[in-house]
Amino acid sequence: MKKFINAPEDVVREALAGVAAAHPDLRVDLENQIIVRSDAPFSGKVGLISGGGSGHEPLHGGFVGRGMLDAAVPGEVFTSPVPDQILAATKAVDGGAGVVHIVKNYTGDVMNFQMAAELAADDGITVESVLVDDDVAVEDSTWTAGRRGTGATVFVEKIAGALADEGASAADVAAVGRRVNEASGSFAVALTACTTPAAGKPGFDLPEDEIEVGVGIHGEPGRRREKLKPAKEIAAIAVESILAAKPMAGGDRAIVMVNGLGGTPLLELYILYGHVAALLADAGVEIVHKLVGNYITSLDMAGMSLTILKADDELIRLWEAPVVTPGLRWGA
Amino acid sequence: MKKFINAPEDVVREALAGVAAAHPDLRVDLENQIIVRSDAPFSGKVGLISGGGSGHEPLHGGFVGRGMLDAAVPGEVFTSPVPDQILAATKAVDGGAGVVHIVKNYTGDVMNFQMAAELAADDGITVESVLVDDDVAVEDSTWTAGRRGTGATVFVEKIAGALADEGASAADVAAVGRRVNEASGSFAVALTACTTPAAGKPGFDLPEDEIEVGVGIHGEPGRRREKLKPAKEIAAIAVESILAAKPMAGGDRAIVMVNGLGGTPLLELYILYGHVAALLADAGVEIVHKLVGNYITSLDMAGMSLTILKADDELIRLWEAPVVTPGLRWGA
Amino acid sequence: MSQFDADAARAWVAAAAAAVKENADHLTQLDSAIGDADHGVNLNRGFTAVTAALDGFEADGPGAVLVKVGTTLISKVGGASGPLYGSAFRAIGKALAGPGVDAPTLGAALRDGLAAIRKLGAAAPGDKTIVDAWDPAVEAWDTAAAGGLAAAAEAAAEAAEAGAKATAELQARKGRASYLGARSVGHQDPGATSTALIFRALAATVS
Amino acid sequence: MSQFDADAARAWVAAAAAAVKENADHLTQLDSAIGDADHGVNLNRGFTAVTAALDGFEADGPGAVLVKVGTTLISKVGGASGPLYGSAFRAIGKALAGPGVDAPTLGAALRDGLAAIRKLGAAAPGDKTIVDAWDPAVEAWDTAAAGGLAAAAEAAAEAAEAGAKATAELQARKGRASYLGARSVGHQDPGATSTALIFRALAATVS
Ligand SMILES: Nc1ncnc2c1ncn2[C@@H]1O[C@H](COP(=O)(O)OP(=O)(O)O)[C@@H](O)[C@H]1O
Ligand SMILES: Nc1ncnc2c1ncn2[C@@H]1O[C@H](COP(=O)(O)OP(=O)(O)O)[C@@H](O)[C@H]1O
Ligand SMILES: [Mg+2]
Ligand SMILES: [Mg+2]
Ligand SMILES: [Mg+2]
Ligand SMILES: [Mg+2]
Repeated sequence: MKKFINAPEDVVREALAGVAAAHPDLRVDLENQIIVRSDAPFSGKVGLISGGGSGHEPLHGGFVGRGMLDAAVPGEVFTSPVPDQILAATKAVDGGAGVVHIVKNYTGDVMNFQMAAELAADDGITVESVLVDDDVAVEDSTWTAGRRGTGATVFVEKIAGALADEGASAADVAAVGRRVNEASGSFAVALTACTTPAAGKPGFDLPEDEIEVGVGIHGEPGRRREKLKPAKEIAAIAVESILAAKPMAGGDRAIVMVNGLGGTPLLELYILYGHVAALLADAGVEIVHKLVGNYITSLDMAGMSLTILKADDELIRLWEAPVVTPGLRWGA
Repeated sequence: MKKFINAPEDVVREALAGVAAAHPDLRVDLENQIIVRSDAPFSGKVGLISGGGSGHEPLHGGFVGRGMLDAAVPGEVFTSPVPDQILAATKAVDGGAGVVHIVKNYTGDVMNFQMAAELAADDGITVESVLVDDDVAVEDSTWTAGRRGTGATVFVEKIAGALADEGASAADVAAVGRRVNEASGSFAVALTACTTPAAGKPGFDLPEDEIEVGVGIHGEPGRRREKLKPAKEIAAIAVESILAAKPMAGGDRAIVMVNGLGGTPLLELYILYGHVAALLADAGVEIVHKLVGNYITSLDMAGMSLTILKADDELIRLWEAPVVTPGLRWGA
Repeated sequence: MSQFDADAARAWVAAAAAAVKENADHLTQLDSAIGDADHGVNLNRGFTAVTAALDGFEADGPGAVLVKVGTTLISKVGGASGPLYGSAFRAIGKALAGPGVDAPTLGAALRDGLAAIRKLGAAAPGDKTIVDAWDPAVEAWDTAAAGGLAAAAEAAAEAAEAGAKATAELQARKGRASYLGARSVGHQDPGATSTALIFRALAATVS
Repeated sequence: MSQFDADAARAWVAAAAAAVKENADHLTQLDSAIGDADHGVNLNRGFTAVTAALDGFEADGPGAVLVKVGTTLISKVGGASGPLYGSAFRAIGKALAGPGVDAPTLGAALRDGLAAIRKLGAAAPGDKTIVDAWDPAVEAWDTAAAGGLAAAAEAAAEAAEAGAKATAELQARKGRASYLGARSVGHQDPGATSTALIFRALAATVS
């Protein structure tokens, strides 16, 4: 394993020290391992936090700032944070209007956030939770832990963050977050497995001519393997899988993200985006906004994920609202 | 080789089609293979263009927009563009105040831009060229093609772009660009070689426990190999190499970029940045601005580059000026 | 040993910590096949913290020790296994009043631990989780409890090991491995495997 | 063949294009060792475009053909080799007046090609570049020119091949390979190798 690290067990702590040095607008609490806006809490504003295992950067720490998250709670690599951290972040951003937790649907994340929410309630803080489960690669949720939370998390954080900025209630911020999740679908394809610092070798073996279709962002293998295909066919698999689960009709508008999983060059993401745009145009769907780049990664995995959000006027307005974070910035 | 491509020879053209679909603010001329601000040319404003081989995205196409480049000229992967393209871009951005070419110091880039400048002169367009040669890993320039142009290109494009926006003359825009280059040093370390679509296999073989120190951004091997080292030591090699070539004193101010070469997670870049910040603090250097992320890449190479610019009031003011491009955005 | 007291609880936890440390790589490899390659690292981080937390910790009985263990696991492990094991140890500890307990009482407490796991994780036997080792272990314990701590713990450890081994045949329906669908079959569950280690550590302690 | 005319020029370029295509992978591999793994791809793209450009192109002599070749290489190849080979072919073409030329005249034109390469790239013999094949080739041509085109071209091709081979011993001082310092020694230069292919194609054409 070759990585720019010192020791596997220090990776998250040391990266947080780097975040602290790089972003004076953020307050990094190294003891509780949380990243908080240095101007939080805001009296009367809903506090918005999210978190999860590390290794998906810029998610979530890179999305802390005006118009998005008030705090991020990074766990160890691919391991959900613990309740203590989440509680510390919840307290740090509570301005009296309650706190909304954005939680990706993984057993560990759900349990740890749930415990933290109960502890926060004991402290008199109202917590609303938004569960993100947009990964349409997970098909039958009765036989699984349910759909995983992936790319839509970026959309939920942006849009809920914008509504929180407008002074909406915790219930309304959570409601718009749930609405974004409901209207979103994601699908990912890996060319290679990622290597966690602790494991020191790739999470799965993938032959030189095979791809992992419907892969998870934690190195979880996908649902099936296929032969390596041209970018055009991979884009079609992703678009079709999402539209099958979250149908869209001609005239619908979409916000789209073609996301790199960490080891894939931007050049390839643009090739994919070109195909996605053409496929959606064929379906009569208008792409009103898009992201092409690394937003929710899986360490060094070569791979891509596509997220499509069926948007309406309100969601588009909130998407366009100013955002000032290390990972996403416009309008200010 | 596993990549999201269709055919190796179509990579650049298809990626440009994706850029065109993704960025309506940019005009992509697929025939000439250039990316131009859709509102260019600006009467009376110096036109600023840069270009080079593809595979370094977001450089250069991701830096086209207000406050930075007026056009980018992408060549084939790792191959400098041809004079025709450069001439077409030069004409497209000429608003009567002349055009400045930002050229990275590689034999091919220098020759092709030179030829284009001569052709432009024949057409009555004044061209000033800024040669970027910041890579301190290349030591004795009498025995080589000279120092390579790498990370400082991002700084030159940003700062010269800001001065061009203020209405400065071509001579002044070029002069500030040269000043930035002169005040900058870069150094890169690779953990793995990159794979060009055409070659289909890694550009060099690097054993599992070795790193390529002083590597180039085109898969050129570095000047030496060393055993894999902790991030802290790698950061120290980079900082010391740069300061040896471009000395800084206590009280000096710097703009710093810790850049990923394409296959390295942001998590690792933050670990490196933490060490760089500590080392520069020890040297009494104040980091006034910084970038941590992928800005000038080498396809899928796992690796990092560090660029340090010794900045003064003017350079800092121009750095802080608004910029609105796909790859760099603030202040507007 | 006829009574399971605070020292026994400490000894159990120390043995479990040692077993987790020794098998950390193995657990992580199992998790690599059907999960995200961190189960050994997670538990090792947790039990290392537990060892530190118990050092100098004053306890009037096994209950206090095990509540402390659970609380520490919850605040140090994360992931799915942290809350599950943490809640289990807290439930076990809470069920143990006084300075020492006998085999049937400890068995009832272990059953409370299972209940906590099932309440939090909603997994049923056969879902290829911790439950598939823990559930047969408490069943076996109860059956053997009349024979005393050593016999009960040995029976429970054997049942947990058999249960863990049998998870290889199962298709996961809970946790990360469930995403694999039928592809999870053929791999032993990491959480069930660590549960077997924990019951084996208990058997070694009270023997 | 006693006169090098437009058809001979076309035949030379066609043979060179075929040789480049056949050896593209080899050239790219050579460039991979000490450069950026694109020399074969670059030249193949260029000569493919040249073939298309010459198709139906009306020329009154070899000069016009070769100027067209040079112009096309400049606008299609990019990198270092595009301007260098492009300028060389343009210079050769410009030096060839009339419908056909003899061996000494073609030799002088090839020397003009070398001058164009050296003017643009500033490489001296021994710098491990195209020059190390082209320079001995024109020397050999001149020495053998009295014997006619076939003899001169054969001598030039052999000299170019020997020159290309000898670059393996050299340390690069120009182009991308120069960054390697002493590590460039032991690898044959891709550009010198493609120059040898081009001279061999000429020899095959006029033989
Ligand atoms: N709902 C659940 N109930 C019981 N055990 C579970 C459940 N979900 C997961 N597990 C157990 O957790 C183990 C994985 O733990 P760990 O790898 O530490 O957490 P994570 O899956 O969050 O990475 C699985 O092998 C399984 O035994
Ligand atoms: N200054 C120069 N003069 C002559 N030949 C050169 C010079 N620089 C490079 N070359 C030749 O160009 C070859 C590389 O060409 P190519 O790979 O197509 O371009 P690039 O180096 O831009 O990728 C080298 O092998 C060398 O022979
Ligand atoms: Mg995990
Ligand atoms: Mg090249
Ligand atoms: Mg796990
Ligand atoms: Mg090359």
